[in-house]
Amino acid sequence: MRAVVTITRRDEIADPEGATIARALVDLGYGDVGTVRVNRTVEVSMPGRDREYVLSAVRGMCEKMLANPVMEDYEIEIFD
Amino acid sequence: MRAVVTITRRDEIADPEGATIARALVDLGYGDVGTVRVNRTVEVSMPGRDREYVLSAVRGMCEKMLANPVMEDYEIEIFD
Amino acid sequence: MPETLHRRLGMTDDEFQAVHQILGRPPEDPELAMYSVMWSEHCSYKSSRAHLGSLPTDAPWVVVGPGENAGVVDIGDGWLAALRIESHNHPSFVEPYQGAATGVGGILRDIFTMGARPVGLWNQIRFGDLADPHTRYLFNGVVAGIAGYGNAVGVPTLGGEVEFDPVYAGNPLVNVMCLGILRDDQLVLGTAGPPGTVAVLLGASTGRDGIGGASVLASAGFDEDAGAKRPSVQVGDPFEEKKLIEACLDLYERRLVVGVQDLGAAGLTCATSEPAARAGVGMDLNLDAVHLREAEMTAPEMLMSESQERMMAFVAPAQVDEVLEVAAKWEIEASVVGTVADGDRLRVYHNGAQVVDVPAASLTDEAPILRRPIARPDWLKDLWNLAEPAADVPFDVALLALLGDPALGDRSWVYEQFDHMLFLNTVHGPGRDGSLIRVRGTDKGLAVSTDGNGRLCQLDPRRGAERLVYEAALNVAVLGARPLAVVDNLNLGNPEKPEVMWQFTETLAGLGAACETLGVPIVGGNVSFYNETDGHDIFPTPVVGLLGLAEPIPVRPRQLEAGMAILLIGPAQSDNLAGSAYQRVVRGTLGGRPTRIDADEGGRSIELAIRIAHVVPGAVLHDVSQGGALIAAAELLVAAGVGGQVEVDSVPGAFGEDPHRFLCLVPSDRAAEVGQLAREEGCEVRDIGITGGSDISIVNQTTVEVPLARITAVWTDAIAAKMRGALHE
Amino acid sequence: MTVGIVAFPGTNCEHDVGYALESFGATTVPVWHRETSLDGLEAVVLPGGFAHGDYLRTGAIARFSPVMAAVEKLAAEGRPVLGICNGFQVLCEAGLLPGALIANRDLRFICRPVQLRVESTDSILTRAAAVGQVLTIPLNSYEGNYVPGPDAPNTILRYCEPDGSITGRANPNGSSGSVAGIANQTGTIAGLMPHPERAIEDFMASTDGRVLLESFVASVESVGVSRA
Ligand SMILES: Nc1ncnc2c1ncn2[C@@H]1O[C@H](COP(=O)(O)OP(=O)(O)O)[C@@H](O)[C@H]1O
Ligand SMILES: [Mg+2]
Repeated sequence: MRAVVTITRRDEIADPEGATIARALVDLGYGDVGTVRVNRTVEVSMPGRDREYVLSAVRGMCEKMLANPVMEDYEIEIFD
Repeated sequence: MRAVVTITRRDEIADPEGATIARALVDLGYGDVGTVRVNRTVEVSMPGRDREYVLSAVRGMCEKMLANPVMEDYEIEIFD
Repeated sequence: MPETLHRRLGMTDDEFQAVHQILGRPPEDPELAMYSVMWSEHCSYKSSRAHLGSLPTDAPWVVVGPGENAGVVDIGDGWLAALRIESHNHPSFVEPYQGAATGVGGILRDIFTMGARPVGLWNQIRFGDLADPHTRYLFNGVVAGIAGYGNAVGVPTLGGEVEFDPVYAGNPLVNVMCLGILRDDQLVLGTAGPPGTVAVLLGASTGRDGIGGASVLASAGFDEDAGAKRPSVQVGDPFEEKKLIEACLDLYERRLVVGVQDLGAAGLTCATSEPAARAGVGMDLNLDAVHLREAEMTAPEMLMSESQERMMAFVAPAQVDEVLEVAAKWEIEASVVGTVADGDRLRVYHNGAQVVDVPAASLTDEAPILRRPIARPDWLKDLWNLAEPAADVPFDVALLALLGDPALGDRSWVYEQFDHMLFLNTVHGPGRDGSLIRVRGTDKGLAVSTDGNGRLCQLDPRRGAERLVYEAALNVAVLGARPLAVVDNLNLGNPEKPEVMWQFTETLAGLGAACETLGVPIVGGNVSFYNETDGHDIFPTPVVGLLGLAEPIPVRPRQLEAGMAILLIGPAQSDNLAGSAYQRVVRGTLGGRPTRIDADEGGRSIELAIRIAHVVPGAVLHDVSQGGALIAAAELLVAAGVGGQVEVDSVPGAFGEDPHRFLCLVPSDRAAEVGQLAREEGCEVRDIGITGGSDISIVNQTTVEVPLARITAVWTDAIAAKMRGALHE
Repeated sequence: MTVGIVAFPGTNCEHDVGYALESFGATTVPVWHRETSLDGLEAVVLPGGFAHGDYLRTGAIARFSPVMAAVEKLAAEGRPVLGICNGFQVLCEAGLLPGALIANRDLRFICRPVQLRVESTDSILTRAAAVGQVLTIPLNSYEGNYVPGPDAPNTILRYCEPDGSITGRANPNGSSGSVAGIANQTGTIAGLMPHPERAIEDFMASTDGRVLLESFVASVESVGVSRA
């Protein structure tokens, strides 16, 4: 099993990377770009474990380490 | 319209960050973690543009800037 | 089929035949893989080796000369300094961030392989025109890569050079230099030790990174099908390297290793064959013990992999356990992968079977030595006779143009991205002529200057190379340091062209002669050929890294203030503008024949600069190089935020770059004292101005005043304004 | 009185901080991140560097190193805990200080001296300084852009102009409220992005780091005295 965690920074928290990319895209000729946000995904494989197990383990990892509760939310998807 | 680009580093390219997180998760007690890969998503909003237009513009952005063709692949999804 | 395989690996039919002859049978694939990387231009120096012997490499203070991973010199009081320079040009073009980052990683390993702690990094980077978006992308990525790796690995980046010229647009140059220091009883060499010694592979796991990087990427030019040749990009991991540095230094401290070799180009192949050849022994290497990142790698892949952050330690059997404990303490992986054997054979085992059996030294010593044809370029005469425009722009216009040029203006956009203060030893970091760090526990300082000038060398590679050596020497002299040793990095075009080989041999002749007259040995270097795109070669671009020793460290020069005399010291200015920044920026030309060095005058200027730095406290010294005397003065004034008046007699007088000249700024009442010192050393001094006011006034037949604020704005924007919003990803 | 200097794999300023504190009279001992006890130490410093390569987020992995439980315990006893640069990031990740640090506004690493204004002297780091005092201290970070948590932090240092005024231009990294350093409510835990140890000797860019490190050493001494 494989979990893909998408970690998104809350809207109210600055995203310097997104802002810089947005500026650079406009410079590159994409004048109609609105906002850009950059997020990270962390893909965790847990071979030989079932869905339930992986979901709960990965939720634990997110709470403890993968996401920072001060500024981030996360979403978990599980794949075979 | 809003495009979400998922940029993934090719499998054969080293991912030291993923490897370090994997070791840290094992240290944290998740001994059954296999590999970890870290990727990025870039969310680009182009207000008032249609699906076709956004798809082709964002494809151009990926080729030119968002993804690095020598080490990354990308996938584009379009949302309303 | 082997015949087609060897060509795919970049080997000629002759080379394949030579391997066949050495082995007395056709090589197996893994064997061919090993020869292809070790006999590549990058690893074997086959085009250059026949010529390198002419360089002066000896001096009483040289402990290790060229041939080892780094040069080592004695700096007294029981301390040694190790230095080395390398290029990472092609990888940085393919992927600027990772290319530059892994260049830094590689040069660091060359230094801590010698037993030294790396204490400083320098970089010399050259790109096309910043108006071009792709150039901005490359420049931004390279600087970010150097910063990303150097800062995180915890070694300060203390200086460097940056140049822009369209000739580098398709082939940027990224050179990196590293300095390390060590106690004299801690020197470690890249030797395998006696039979029975155990080979322990330390650090990152081995993946399919950069397979054939040395043979294919670093030893051929770029053309349209470059994409097809691109091996996978190597990704640097400064965190792994940081742990590896600490682990290795810990191993040396405990005296647990017989020898050490880093894994750079040609990976495991190089790290087994070279130490075995140096020790005159054989080696058994067991690939099944190598810790891998990717499953099911083939033997050729493992032997050629250029995965980063790996080291091979050679350890006496009784000490292997302790070595593994030290590795565990620093949280790095370690595998026992081989044993030094009697005889001279390098044998490799994979999946339990022997897959390689070759004489170890044949990989390193029997590489072909080519004597490529040499011819002076026909176009040179035309360049020397180039007609210059008759009319020149006003001095103030030229001044602003030059100070607004990205190669001459404020480069803090570059160096503020580098940690240049770590270790608390940086007396002079980037932003001055050279860098100077203190050696704690002594009163010594180590100064480094790195200098290159492709345009000068395009016009006359021999004179250009000589000039670089003397310029670097004067750069450390103005910090109060005496030249001690040189490393060089020769970046050139395609050596299959006789003109490029001529540029190469002329460059060597110039380097050798200048180091000879200066009495400074060359303790290491690197040759990077095939810097060409679509058949166009770059300018011959040798880069010199010069180490100097200051003893004691002079007191820090005072802040520039109003009322200081501006003295120009050194030989009178000729009317030569060949290869100058003035030609490039103001006239848009490149032509003429550069002024030669004058070893006597050069030596006197160096002696005088050292003396003033030590005996005239508060004197501000700055050598005259790119842009000439007026620019040198303006740089000091702008950086200090103080105006001044500068007299110039002519355009070459203001902007000419003739060698051996430097500025000395002292309170007016001490100018006579400097004059006296200059007379004693036999140097000329001219009083060309005075500091003060809020303008820079250029005094010729008439006086033009340019507000300092205006100059400062132009200078500050030289790079920063062009790079606003640039991205490295 | 002994100060522990914590090093994680990837930390690189531990020797610099040790050297600096010793020059102000402290005794320091290195503490490797695998240690589980800080018994016998009056205080700890988490120095700068790139703990665990700064992978995932700065400080995110370091925060789970075995030593951190002991650091939390020491902090709970009111003993001085100082985080410099990467150490500040670790303290935020660990929840010992509020907020988080993200990438600089211009997405570039910044290594240069900056001006700081002292906002409060109620902390282990600023007790010997004066409110309003302007200090020149080198910054050295890629992720120095402070993001507050739900509550306003107890700010002790802010980026400022040479004359002490707080402006956008003087804010090098986009930090919310120009925050350069903060403390917990009682002032016993402090963190800052700039490096005071890089401004202590005459050949350095400035010597203004002294007042901060002297404050810290004095704070450690007073803990020693009150425990004696
Ligand atoms: N790529 C770079 N990395 C670090 N520092 C640099 C770089 N390029 C230029 N600098 C710094 O900018 C200053 C000016 O460089 P330069 O004009 O080439 O010096 P000089 O002409 O005296 O040899 C030097 O202190 C140099 O170290
Ligand atoms: Mg100079």
